[in-house]
Amino acid sequence: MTRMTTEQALTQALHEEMRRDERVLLMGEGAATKRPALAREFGPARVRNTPLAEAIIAGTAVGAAASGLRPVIDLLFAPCLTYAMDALVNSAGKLRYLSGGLCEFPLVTLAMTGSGWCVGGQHNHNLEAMFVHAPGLHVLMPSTAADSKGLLKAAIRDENPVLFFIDLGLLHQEGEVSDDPGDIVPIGKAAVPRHGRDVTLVSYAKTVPVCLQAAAELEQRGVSAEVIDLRSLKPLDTTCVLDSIARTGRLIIVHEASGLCGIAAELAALAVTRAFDALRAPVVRVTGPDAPAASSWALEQAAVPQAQQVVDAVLGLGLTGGHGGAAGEPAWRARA
Amino acid sequence: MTRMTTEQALTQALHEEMRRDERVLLMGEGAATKRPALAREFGPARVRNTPLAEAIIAGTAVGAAASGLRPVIDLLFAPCLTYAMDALVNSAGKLRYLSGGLCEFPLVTLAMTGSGWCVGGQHNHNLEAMFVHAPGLHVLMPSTAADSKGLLKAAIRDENPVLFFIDLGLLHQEGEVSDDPGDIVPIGKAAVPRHGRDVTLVSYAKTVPVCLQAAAELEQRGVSAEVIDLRSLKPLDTTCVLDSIARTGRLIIVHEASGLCGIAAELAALAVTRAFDALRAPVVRVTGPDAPAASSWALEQAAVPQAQQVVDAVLGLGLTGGHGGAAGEPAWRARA
Amino acid sequence: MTESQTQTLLRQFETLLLIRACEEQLVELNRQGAPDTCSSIGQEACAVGVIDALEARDRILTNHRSAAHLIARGAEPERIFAEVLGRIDGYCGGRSGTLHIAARELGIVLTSTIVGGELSLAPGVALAQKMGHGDPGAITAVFFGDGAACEGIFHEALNLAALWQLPLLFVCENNQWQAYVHRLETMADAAITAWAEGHGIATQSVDGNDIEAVHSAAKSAVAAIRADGRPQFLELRTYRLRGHSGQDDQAYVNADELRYWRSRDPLLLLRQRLSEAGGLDAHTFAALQHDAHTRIEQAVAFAQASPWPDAASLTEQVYA
Amino acid sequence: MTESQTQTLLRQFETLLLIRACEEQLVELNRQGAPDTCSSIGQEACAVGVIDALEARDRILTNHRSAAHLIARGAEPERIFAEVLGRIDGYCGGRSGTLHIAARELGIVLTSTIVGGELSLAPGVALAQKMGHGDPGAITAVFFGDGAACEGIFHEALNLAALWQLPLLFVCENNQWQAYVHRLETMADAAITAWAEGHGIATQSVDGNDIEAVHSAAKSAVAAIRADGRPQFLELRTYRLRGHSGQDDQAYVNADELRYWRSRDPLLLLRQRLSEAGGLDAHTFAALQHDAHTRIEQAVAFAQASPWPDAASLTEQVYA
Ligand SMILES: Cc1ncc(C[n+]2csc(CCOP(=O)(O)OP(=O)(O)O)c2C)c(N)n1
Ligand SMILES: Cc1ncc(C[n+]2csc(CCOP(=O)(O)OP(=O)(O)O)c2C)c(N)n1
Ligand SMILES: [Mg+2]
Ligand SMILES: [Mg+2]
Repeated sequence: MTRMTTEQALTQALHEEMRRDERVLLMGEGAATKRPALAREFGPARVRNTPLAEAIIAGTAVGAAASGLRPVIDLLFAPCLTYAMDALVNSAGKLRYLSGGLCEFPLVTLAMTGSGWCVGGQHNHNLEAMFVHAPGLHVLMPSTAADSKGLLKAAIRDENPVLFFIDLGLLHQEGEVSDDPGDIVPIGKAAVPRHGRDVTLVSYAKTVPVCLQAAAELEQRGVSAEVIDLRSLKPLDTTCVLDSIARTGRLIIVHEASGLCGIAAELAALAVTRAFDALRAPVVRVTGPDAPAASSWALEQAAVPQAQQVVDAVLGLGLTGGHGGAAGEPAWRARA
Repeated sequence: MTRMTTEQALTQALHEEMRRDERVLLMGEGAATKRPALAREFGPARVRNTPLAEAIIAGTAVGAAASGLRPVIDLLFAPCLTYAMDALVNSAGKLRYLSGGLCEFPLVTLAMTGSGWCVGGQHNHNLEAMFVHAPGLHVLMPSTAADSKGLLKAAIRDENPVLFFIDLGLLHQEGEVSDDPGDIVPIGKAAVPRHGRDVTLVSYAKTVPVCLQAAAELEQRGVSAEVIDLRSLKPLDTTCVLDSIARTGRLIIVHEASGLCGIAAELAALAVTRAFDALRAPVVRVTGPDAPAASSWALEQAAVPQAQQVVDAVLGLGLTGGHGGAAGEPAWRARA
Repeated sequence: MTESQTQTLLRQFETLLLIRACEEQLVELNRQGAPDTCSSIGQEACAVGVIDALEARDRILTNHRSAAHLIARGAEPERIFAEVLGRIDGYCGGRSGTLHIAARELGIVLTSTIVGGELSLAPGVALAQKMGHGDPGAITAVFFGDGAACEGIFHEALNLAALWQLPLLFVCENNQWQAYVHRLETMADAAITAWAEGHGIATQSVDGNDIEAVHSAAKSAVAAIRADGRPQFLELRTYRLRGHSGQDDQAYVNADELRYWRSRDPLLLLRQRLSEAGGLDAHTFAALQHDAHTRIEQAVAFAQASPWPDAASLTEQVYA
Repeated sequence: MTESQTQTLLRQFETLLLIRACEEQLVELNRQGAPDTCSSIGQEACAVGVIDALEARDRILTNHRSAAHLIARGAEPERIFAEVLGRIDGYCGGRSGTLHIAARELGIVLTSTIVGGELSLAPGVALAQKMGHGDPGAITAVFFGDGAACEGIFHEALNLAALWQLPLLFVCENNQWQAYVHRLETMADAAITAWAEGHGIATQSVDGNDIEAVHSAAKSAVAAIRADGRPQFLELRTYRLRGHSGQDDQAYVNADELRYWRSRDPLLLLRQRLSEAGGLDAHTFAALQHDAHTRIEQAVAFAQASPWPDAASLTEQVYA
């Protein structure tokens, strides 16, 4: 194990997979400039700076993936994916199915998003749910350096098109990361960084540490919270979540993205369609608002779920009898 | 009232609004060719055929909307919206907020989608939930000719950017439509085409008639089903849905789009977060699969919710004691 | 004309007849209730002229108006009809229907019906070839319309292909129409080649209804790509003789323009050429046409007998 | 040089100094922890030369690298700094931050930081003008980078503007860099004007570091648009003297290239020009520079004293 940042872990994953499989190539605006060690080792044919043209980067990756290569593309920021939607949604997501299974699209699309840098709504938009809603794609969004490495490696080895979202706020956080090039983190398996009995907190990316902090505080107040880190948003590890709900009877979903038709909606739906009898309290969504990300630090922080809100939401379920109703959700959340 | 198809009702709405307000203009690939009466009356400056370039059609509409015009754009098919996502999601949806409220974007985007024509997944993709998830946009998808006219008129008068989805399968269905140019259907209000006591069926577009048919069959079996036609997916009429759940205690959501992070997920979440105590049974989603739309008639029909499935889902709640568990959902639906 | 030239043209003429018969039958089936199709009637010489200049190792991408490309590449009409009718024996098991038919066994590797989608995918196919995947020396040809040239992805694809020196043949079938909009409502007359030339790509613009002109332009473009690995651009000026799709009555089309292009029907032109060269008498013509129609009738019968896909397969092959 | 020319240049020089002081202060604030900004250091002459050729009735769209455009148009540095620092007195109440600042009161009507976003929006602004909204005879100017010219939307915007004869001035600040990629890694050298010319749009390419050249090209382009209502295209060849944003150390930049362009710093060039014409002695220069810095210090103090937006306003103004 080596201690490194998420950014370093991702680069290491690319390094190892490009060594292992010469069909892997990396393309993007600045892909070669920003990862010079990769560019040196694998040369300009496999590590390509591209023109600033997301649609053709993505389309080219899809065409190449169907033709023997295994591209990884870096589209920089999640809102830039709007330029690449045809290639990702209509081609990568659909043409395997529509052709009757004639081709596969082993490709990975990297994009950063999330608060912490005050970049505002055109560089920070947690729109991962759009790709969960679209068919044919896998969607990953890890919370630790280790998972970032292990999941990126798994994504590169996967035969499906994978959207890999990198939380900007976690990019420079450090963690212990496996040195074994053979280690991967399987796609579709959630992690349970904390076990508990009374309530299930489900989250991913930046808000996983928020949930862990909330769980620690809740412990002080006699509440035992389980924390699930989804890591993979599609496929979703519904078994893990349902098992936990079966034990705790209470579900709170926490994420930075809007809850409206988001992952929180999906998990709340999962609970009420498939674990109805186990539920002992209303499900609560603690999510970002139905608003673009404002740049101002003050507003950015107000938009991101904080540990105290999670604690309040849990206590609002009446677990220690202290709170009632929709406590823990600020007023604007009531509408979502 | 006059009997006409949805297609005719939409054209009539355009006609009336363009007469009422000379700032309204219509642009799109074939907009003038396909609506020759409009082109004749309002001339080539206000009814514009465009190059085949959705991104600039949408961007131009956004720029024009911020500058005194009220554009309606016809982007033909919902999957073509993938080319226009930057203009719609990043510009129309965000720039009002990010500029601190300096501008408004009164514009309407028309797009057709839905099964019935065997066109397959690149012309038929019910991706309306993506725009519900994105901030700053309104999303409409009516089920009748009357609502199509009334809502399109309301959308043209609205100061927000509106996505207006037209269900291909309803395009040539007829209904009674108001002749009064002053009549509109307010955005954000659901309709309740059938009242009932035992279960709430919530739907929109093509599956509203499916639910009405199911409700009629259920009545034969002694079950009283309420049918809600959302019409407006954003803003959602949560009051209407919650009121109904408070009375029936049972919720089934039916739509053709995938349920995963879809409208069905949002409504199930609404129920379990805000009507938990009223719920007397699991919520059920009867939706399209997590798959592209196949072209073959056989597969297209298999993907679209049918009345019998809705009936089975209701009976599966144990309302008449006949069924148990997840009846009414075919095997592939279990995963959604 | 040499004997071998006549033989080549005769063979090509047979293919044109087969495509025409196929398209006419698809229109007729649609009239009877089968799904809508976009016919390439009037554009057959583009498909045959270009595809005859390619080799089996080459790869092809096409779009919604693909029947001519498929048949020119040797696709079985049986499986095309089965696909359009949504049956299990179609090239894509009925999943595609008419709009996105791919036939990898024929090297028609990807088809997108999002206008411009084929242009987004093509550089990647050529990149894989350049990087050693597929047969050595192989190239990629992408067919698209004048409408697709208005999409921004056209510009992006041209730039990338030129910059990365991809073995890619751009084939624009400029049929003067973009669904219900005339091309000249969307661009200047010589715009398409001007745009391609702005990217420094070698460009030819030829009469797309003259199969010899198409074929020779395509051959020289293909040879150039094989020689220097750089992209080439071909504009084929042709005409969509029928409506955009299905039963579109072309009410919006200028009658003189239509009359002019009808007189330049590529089948008519090639038939005249062959007749003048003594390679095709009326009797042979009638026989060839009869063969084409017979083949298409068999294809329809095959397709109509083909089973529907099983509803239980609905969610198969979404994921790998 | 006439006295009035000298006066014009002197006034422009003051603006260049103010922009430079502003940008340097933004870099310094970022070093101390304030949000990242994309500085226009090295490109100031483009902004001032073009915007001085516009009138108050005209409309402007810009992008992520907007401070120079804002100041050239008369924006208050106080409100720029407040915006970058996320404060309530910023042009957008802190919502935008540095990346999407619009200032409608100045005619800077829309700003998109999605590269190419400004190009997608500009034709609509010009269309509204053409259709009688806004002041008669007004035109629209859109600023964008060489990177934006690689996006497909560039092609779509050029085509629409040419086809619909929109009163739109395209201003490409070709600063040789697209974030961390050199322009020549993405296109041929003369590509940008070639692309614009492919659309039949009248094009000028001038030295963007020579404010007189920029100004006179812009004036003639603006006059042409007002005369015939058709779009014009201006390529300004310039250089991004600092990194892409914030503390980017430019380690990837060729040292000779950087040295060359530093010697062509637009402030240096204009200072020399004015000195030679006898319009600027060392004393005056020092005084002007002092004024600029004082103004910027005041602006920073103002911004830092400005309150944070209220968290309760978080979801206001999402919908109209
Ligand atoms: C992005 C997109 N916009 C619109 C459509 C609907 N559509 C299908 S074909 C077509 C016309 C395309 O014109 P062109 O590219 O010239 O090809 P042609 O049909 O003439 O062969 C249109 C508008 C689509 N499929 N994709
Ligand atoms: C569509 C899109 N892709 C990527 C980015 C990230 N990004 C911001 S500025 C920039 C470089 C833009 O280059 P250019 O257009 O030449 O403008 P310059 O920064 O040189 O002024 C990039 C890649 C973005 N904002 N939008
Ligand atoms: Mg065409
Ligand atoms: Mg640049």
